[in-house]
Amino acid sequence: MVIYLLELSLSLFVLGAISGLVVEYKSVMRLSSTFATLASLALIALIVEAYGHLPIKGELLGTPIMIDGLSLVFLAIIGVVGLADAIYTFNYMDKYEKLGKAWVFALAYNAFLASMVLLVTTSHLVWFVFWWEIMTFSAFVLVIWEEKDSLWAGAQYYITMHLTSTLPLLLAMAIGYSVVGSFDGMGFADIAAHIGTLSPGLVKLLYASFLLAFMAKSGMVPLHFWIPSAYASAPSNISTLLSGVMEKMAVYGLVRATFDILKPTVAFGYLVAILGVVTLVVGTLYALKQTNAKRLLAYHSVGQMGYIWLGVAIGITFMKNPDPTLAFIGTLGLAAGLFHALNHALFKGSLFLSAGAVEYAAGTQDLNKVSGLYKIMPWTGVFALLASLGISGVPLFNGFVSKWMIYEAGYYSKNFWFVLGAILALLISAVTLASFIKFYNSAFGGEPNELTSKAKEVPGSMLIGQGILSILCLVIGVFPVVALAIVTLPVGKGVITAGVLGLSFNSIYFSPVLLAIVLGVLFIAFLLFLPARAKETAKPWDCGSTLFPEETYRLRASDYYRPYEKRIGAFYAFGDFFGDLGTEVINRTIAAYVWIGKYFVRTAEIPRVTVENVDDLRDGVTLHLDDALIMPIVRFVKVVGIISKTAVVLVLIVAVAVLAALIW
Amino acid sequence: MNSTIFLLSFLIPWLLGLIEFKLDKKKADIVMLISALSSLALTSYGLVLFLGNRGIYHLVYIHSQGLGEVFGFVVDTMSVLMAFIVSLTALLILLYAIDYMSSSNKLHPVTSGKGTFYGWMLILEGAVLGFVFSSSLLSFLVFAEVIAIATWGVIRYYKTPNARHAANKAFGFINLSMLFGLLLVVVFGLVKYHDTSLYALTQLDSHAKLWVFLGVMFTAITMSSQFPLYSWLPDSTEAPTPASAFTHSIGIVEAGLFMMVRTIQFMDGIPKTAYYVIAILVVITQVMSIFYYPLQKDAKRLLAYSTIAQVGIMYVALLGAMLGSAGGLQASVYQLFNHSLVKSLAFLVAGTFGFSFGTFDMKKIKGLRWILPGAAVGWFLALLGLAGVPPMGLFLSKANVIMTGTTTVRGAPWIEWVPILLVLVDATIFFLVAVLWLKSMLFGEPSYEKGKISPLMCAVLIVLMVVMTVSPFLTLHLTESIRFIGG
Amino acid sequence: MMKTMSISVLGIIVGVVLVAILPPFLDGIARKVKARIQYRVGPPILQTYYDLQKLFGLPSLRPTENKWFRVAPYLALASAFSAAFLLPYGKWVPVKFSGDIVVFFYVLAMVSVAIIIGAFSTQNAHSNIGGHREMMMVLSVEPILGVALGIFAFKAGTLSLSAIPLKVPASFSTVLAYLLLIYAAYAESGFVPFDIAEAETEIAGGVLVEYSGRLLGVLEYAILAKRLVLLWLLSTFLTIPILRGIALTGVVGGIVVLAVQLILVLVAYPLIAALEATNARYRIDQAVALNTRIFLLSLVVLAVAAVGW
Amino acid sequence: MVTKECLAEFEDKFKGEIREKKFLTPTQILYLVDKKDLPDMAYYLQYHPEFDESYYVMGIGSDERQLAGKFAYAPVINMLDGSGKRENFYVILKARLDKDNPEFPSVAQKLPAALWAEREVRDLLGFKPLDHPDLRRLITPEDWPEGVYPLRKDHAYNASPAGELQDGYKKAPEDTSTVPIGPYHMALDEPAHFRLFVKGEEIVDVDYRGFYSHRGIEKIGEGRLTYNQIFYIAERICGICGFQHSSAYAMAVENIAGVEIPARAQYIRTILLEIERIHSHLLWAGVACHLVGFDTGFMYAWRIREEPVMWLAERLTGNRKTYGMNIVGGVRRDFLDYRKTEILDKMKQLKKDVEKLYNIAVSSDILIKRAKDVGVLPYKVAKDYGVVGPTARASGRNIDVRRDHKVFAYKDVDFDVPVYKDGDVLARLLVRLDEVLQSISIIEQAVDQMPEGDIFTPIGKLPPYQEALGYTEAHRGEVIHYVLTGTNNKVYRWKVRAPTYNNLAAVPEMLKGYRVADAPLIIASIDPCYACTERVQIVDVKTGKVKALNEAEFNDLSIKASEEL
Repeated sequence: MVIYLLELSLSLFVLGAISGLVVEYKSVMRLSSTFATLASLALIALIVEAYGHLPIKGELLGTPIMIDGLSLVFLAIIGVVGLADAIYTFNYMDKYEKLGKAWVFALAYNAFLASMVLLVTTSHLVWFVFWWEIMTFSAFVLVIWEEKDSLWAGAQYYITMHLTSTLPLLLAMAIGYSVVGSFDGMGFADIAAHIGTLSPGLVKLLYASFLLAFMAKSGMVPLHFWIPSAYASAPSNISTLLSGVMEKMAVYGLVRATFDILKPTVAFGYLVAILGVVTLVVGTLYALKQTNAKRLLAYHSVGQMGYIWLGVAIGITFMKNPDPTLAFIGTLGLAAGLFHALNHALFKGSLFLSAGAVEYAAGTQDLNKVSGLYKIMPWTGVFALLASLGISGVPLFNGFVSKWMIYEAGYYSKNFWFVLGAILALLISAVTLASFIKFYNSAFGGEPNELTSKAKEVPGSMLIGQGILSILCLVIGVFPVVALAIVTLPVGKGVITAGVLGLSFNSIYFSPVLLAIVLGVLFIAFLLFLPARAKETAKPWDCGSTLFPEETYRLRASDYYRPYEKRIGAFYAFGDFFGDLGTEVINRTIAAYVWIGKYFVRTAEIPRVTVENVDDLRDGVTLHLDDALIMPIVRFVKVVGIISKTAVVLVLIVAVAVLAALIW
Repeated sequence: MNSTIFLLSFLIPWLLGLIEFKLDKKKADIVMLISALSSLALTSYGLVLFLGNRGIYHLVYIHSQGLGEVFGFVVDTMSVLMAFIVSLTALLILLYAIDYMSSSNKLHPVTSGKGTFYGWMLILEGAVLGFVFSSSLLSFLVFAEVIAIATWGVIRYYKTPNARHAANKAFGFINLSMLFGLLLVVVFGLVKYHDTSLYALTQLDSHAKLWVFLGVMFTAITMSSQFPLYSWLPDSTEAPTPASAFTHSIGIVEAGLFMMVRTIQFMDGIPKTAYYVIAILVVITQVMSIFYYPLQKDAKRLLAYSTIAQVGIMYVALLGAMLGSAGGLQASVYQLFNHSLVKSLAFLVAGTFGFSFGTFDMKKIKGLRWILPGAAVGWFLALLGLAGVPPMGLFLSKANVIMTGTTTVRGAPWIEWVPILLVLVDATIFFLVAVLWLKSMLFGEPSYEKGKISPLMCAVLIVLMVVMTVSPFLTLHLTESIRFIGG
Repeated sequence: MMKTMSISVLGIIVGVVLVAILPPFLDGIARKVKARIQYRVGPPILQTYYDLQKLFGLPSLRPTENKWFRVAPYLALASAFSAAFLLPYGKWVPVKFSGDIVVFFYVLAMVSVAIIIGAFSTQNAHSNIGGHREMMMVLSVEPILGVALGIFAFKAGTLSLSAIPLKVPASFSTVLAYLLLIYAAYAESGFVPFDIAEAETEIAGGVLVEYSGRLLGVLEYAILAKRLVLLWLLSTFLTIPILRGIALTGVVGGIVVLAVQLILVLVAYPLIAALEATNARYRIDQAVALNTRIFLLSLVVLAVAAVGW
Repeated sequence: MVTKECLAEFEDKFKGEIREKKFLTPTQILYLVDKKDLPDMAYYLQYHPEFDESYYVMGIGSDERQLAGKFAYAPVINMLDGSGKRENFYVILKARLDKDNPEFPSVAQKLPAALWAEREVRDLLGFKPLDHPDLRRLITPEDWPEGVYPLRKDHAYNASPAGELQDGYKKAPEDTSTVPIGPYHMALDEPAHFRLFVKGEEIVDVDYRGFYSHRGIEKIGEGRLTYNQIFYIAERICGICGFQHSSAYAMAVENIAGVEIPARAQYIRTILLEIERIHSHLLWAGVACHLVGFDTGFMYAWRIREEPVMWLAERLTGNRKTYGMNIVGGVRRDFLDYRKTEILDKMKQLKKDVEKLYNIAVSSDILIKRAKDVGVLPYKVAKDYGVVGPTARASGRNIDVRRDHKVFAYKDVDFDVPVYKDGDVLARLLVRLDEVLQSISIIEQAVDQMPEGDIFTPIGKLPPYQEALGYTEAHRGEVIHYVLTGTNNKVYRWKVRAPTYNNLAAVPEMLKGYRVADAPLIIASIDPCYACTERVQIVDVKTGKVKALNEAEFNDLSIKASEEL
């Protein structure tokens, strides 16, 4: 039944993919997103169906399939975000009608989703890598969609992925193959069974390969540089999938590889934790500076992935610890990490959709230029607010619960470095809050300006897309059991107990419902007891000045938190230094190449005198090594031939004679 | 196993090909179609028959006391599949050529002489088909010579000075390599053993094995345009694009590798020295092509260097085979199949640039997706496919090469890892170059008026795209049955 | 494992009464103390009640249609009360779900969040500047709080609000953790020199500038309540370790503890007022710099705690 | 004399342009010059290498059409010798302007100090400063009609024309937010409007608009009041430095009359001036504390201002403020002898209190942090803008009218002029606190040395059409009054230049680069007194009505106020 649902879902994706045959732009978009919606619904049905019958093994298109708890967590992410995103896409892509190529979208979009479904359900390393690459590839096609800024961003993304994700995975695959020796034996379990025969060096290489590949995909510092421009320039529904879903595949990979192929070791756990903490700090602090809505969200994606990695790292470090308390901390950390992955998919997905809605309505992503959208786009505003509160980790929203679990796991580990990690996570949570206050208020606060007063609320389908995710943020925040039921599957039951009223682990108990009730009752009581009689409208107080330019009477996005940013300026300088270093290394490499390349090209024939870049070299005639050896002889023969044709005949006769003599 | 089918499959093109020299225009098209179609029909029928009746069949047609096995067939998975792909690719390329070799071609308008082109092409096809079934070094030599001549014929087809020079160079290089390689080996074999059959290779003593192997290798790598005699291939892009497509995807270049595979397949226990010689040459080739990729602005020349590298990857796989891993053979052949389809697509798409815009200069082409959408998609898939991006088959075959490579070098000195890692590096560099070219060529303000290609050409491209995407999954398991035969 | 939560009716009553009545009273005391320090007679002790009464009786102006503007004060007040309900009053905790201190601080931080969002909802640079200053204060105080919690996690092995004072051992690092907590609470409360977000003479009241009438009353009340809640937390943390023996024994013990808590608060507030009176306001960058320095110092304390002192 | 050489040099340099030279007093030289070289002359004098503390004091515009058939524009330069070797003096460069087309080359293009003065003469008299860099409206309100010039003699004092509202504000620079400070703001004691263009909290640029409380004082004084009646208004120009204004006015008239007032009167004026200075500085210190949230300092400063200082003023004059002591030729009331000890006691007490205040203020290191390196006004800018008083002295300008021009009894007492080089708010704070201590010492000396004798020299009729300057060093800097007598003991032109007028123009320069949080403190650091600055016209901004008090109304109001007391 479950496999059947998987097949159903995939066939729907295939139908969506080939709906491009319809040709007419809008119909294609409608059709393909409808199929994607249905397919996502099938996925959700699959989760319901599979729940309680895990693990499920089977075969699909000749590839082995295994759905276990871990797969289910990520299937849930794909299903829910995919559903919302597909509904949103229904109208959103109208924005790009001028570009045509609807069939490409249908193909790539559905392939993207389908590849991720297969990625988390396959139990075979080669197929894992195969789907991984399909995912990367279709994402690339979707990222470069608007064909302007996105081209460079997409190229950067794709090249980075190839270097830092594809290559290591191929290497990992090769090492895996070298222990099992057959294509069919590349199942995760098989490799795990044989891993003992590898030399320690190769095992380390295997860890490193997996780590690098997943770092790149989830944008861990220092491999995060591609994220902001890629997410910002992709269409927003795609950014949602990239940030909400694709990044999570790296988490899936990390957990899968660490627990099911390799062994979770303490050293590896520390490494992952350090990466996580560095990333959450760097990503979020850079996000604080952004004034472009989608770049801001993109940097937050980097930061939030740091949280997830920190959680997973706690799992890797402690889960196999003989001390049951610490083992429990590990379990908690892993569950928290996965939980946060799910939550991040929800709120970041919603936020990207909201940013897309703002762009759709106001035509810009620049937060400095928009204001007062609460008046024009009330629903988008509400959804953006819910998601912002979610990502900021405000109680009663989903982000709080998972972040809190990460803090708890960190604090209770009683390990200085993990406690420090928890402290930094706590600090960064405040930074996130600051950043989203800026995001929400600069777009939706204040009064509409010239640009935004002309805008209109976005179509219903887009609102539904945003709504699904945002409301889930609130629902999970109040009833975490909804999500915990799934995210605790991979770590085993009984460690974290979640009920309708709340969740508990160890001796800790937290009931968001009760908090919601207390807060709600108080809020309503105050509202009723002291109703605001705010009838009289007035203009904001401008100290009574005349002819005051009201448009500029507010903080713009770039004005927020400047003193704080200045205070931590050294941090940014440090980060920028590494950015410059990277650029410098690339430039030097190219320069070195050009230097070598000069010897492969007849530069003298290039009309320009100086050769500064590769492009200059292309105008010259390529030199060949063998030409250099043989051409003199050929020329000699030619010259001789011109002088006397008979000479050639003579040479040939001599050659034949020599040969004949040799043979005899 | 009735091998007459295969015999016919190469004799018909030869025969009709000779007739073609006298024909032109429509008539030439029809004869060509008959020939290519019948060839494909025969090889497909043969393939179907073979799949129902697998095995390794050795048929000897001509055998003489003094010369041993002069002409015979080895019918096995490899040759049958190869024959099928050769005739399929040939048909598609020739179909494409019908419209390409016409007066509407902007770069090389062709008004007459189509028959000559078809003639050379059919002879080339026939020769390759004959080559893949060959069972002796002697017939390898003979077919290779025919291939070389036909290649010469197609390269110089436009008869420009450059084309002539390129054709002479190709012919000269190949014959040079044969003079010091295959020919020497054959002569040596005939003189010493009176037999050049592949089956006889196992019986050589190790000293002789080394020299025979090196001899065959020298010719093979020259045919495959590996270091040291490689430059004839980039130059040969002066040929009409369909001819280039054939040469690069399944023609002489692959024939060289095929011969190598056969030799290794039959020659049991190859001395390690040979391994090192070939490893060094392959490494040099890879490094070289890494340097050459970024320097190209001519679409076809870029593809030519890619061919050199891709075939190099096949040789890397063979390195594993030389150390005794059947996986290496499989990976090599699998890579060959996948590469042939992707490369023909790439060349045919590049052909449309010349056809529509009259240039192969990639710097001049911008906004392709607006002016030639079909070609844009094809070029996108082809370049990324060559770089090893799934779902295009080269991803799987490259992965295969690397995976099988590691099994043999695991525990070996690090130096043996070098060729395998170079495969990765090479793929990466090509990927970089490809992505950057795609970025500049496909998008932005168009640099030309809207281009036009004929429906037939477009259909061929689409068919190729589909076949190229589907075939790797079909051939994956078929190639797994390739094994060592000798010993 | 699963501990259910409990709701103590008595606790709710005590809590409501204290939080409802005490903040303006304490403010009155503070004003009086400040006035005495400044050679003034000062207003009557009950002046803050009168102020609030007057504000509650006045209608509010509405400078924007944004709903947040009107919702924010109530949400701030509700959050402050909710946080108050998580604290123990004597032996009674109004709403207890093993009271995690992280949750407590987050709920309390919602007061600031609500105020900030309210401040940003209007087109007024003064109010906006106030909002972003408040946020920067939260940003720089949060890590100090985080470190204090880290030390408690090390030394007491728990982060439960009610368990920390019972389990925390007397050691070098815990003393410092207490100091950090006190500092963080003081800064978080926005007393001088940290009244940067309101800074009347600079940005005309900052976050409060657009509020008037009843909404302003609610907002000021929320701010006062938040101060009380933080102070109550500190007084709890000081009282219970001292009275560990009787803290949880019977009604009498509970009442004694409650009384001590109350007395501590009553003593502490005038001290704070004196501190306020003798300080000037920091500029936001100076406050952030100071907090950063303290955070870095506190990391050393954390290391000390990790070592085991 | 060295000064003469200097003058000779000047006359030599501008030989062709100088029409006439007149010594109004031995230290006030008036040149009647051609307008062509006004900027060069002013520039030459201000940046005179030997008189290196010289500065542009004010620009007097007057409607002398009834007198000479022309308008007159007269920049005044205070020639100060920083080294103390030469005698200091004032130079008035009077240029006559065409009555139909009152153009003149702008001095402001060379001296920023003249920026406001020339905007003022443009607004009020309709002069046309050519090449002025920023000719926006300064004084007349936003809805004042173009082409109506209130200070011309043909404009009736009670005429109130209506006009269109027009935007004369600077455009906000790109990518900035605008933060208003004022007209009504906690940090301002009087209406004034600063528009801060900020990035984040950092001030990028500033626009100032003031003159919201014009009272038309000069217009009222001119031609309708007798010279003794003007005292009532002169003292009311400012609530803080009223006595300074009345003394400066008295001095101007006394200079015209050519009388030397009795020594005892000079001593009484000196003591009262210093008491006024002390109370002003204490008031300022309190405000500064308040602005940085240090209310204890605020309360303390104001308490000691009240108890020894204001109490003493009331004892000596009968009023806490607005003493009503001055009269042309001397003072009205004498100090009774027994007050002497009282004054000395209070001064002793005050000294103690001030030291305590100083400790309180400095003990709050936050206050110091807030004031240090904030609102820095470099020496050069201070000189360019002709900044005066403590603001100038905090920027290293060694200027003080009391010492430099030896007015009243200051020539007989010893005192230091505190000068700080930092130019920040802290320096201004320290200058003022130092000055309080100096004032105490001056008062003590003056009380000790006070001679016996008359307190009043009667003056009869004033000669018509004579002019002179009167000046004192007020708490905020040099107060200067220019009087041109008319007929019948009336005043033809009375020009008042309060210190804030010069200082305020430099405030935008101080604000740039600092934060919004610093703005109130920086603005306050010059101890701005908008009322003194804005004495020209009564305008109700809200309704757009303009009105000036007539003599009867004014008298009525005065009487009413006295009755209430």
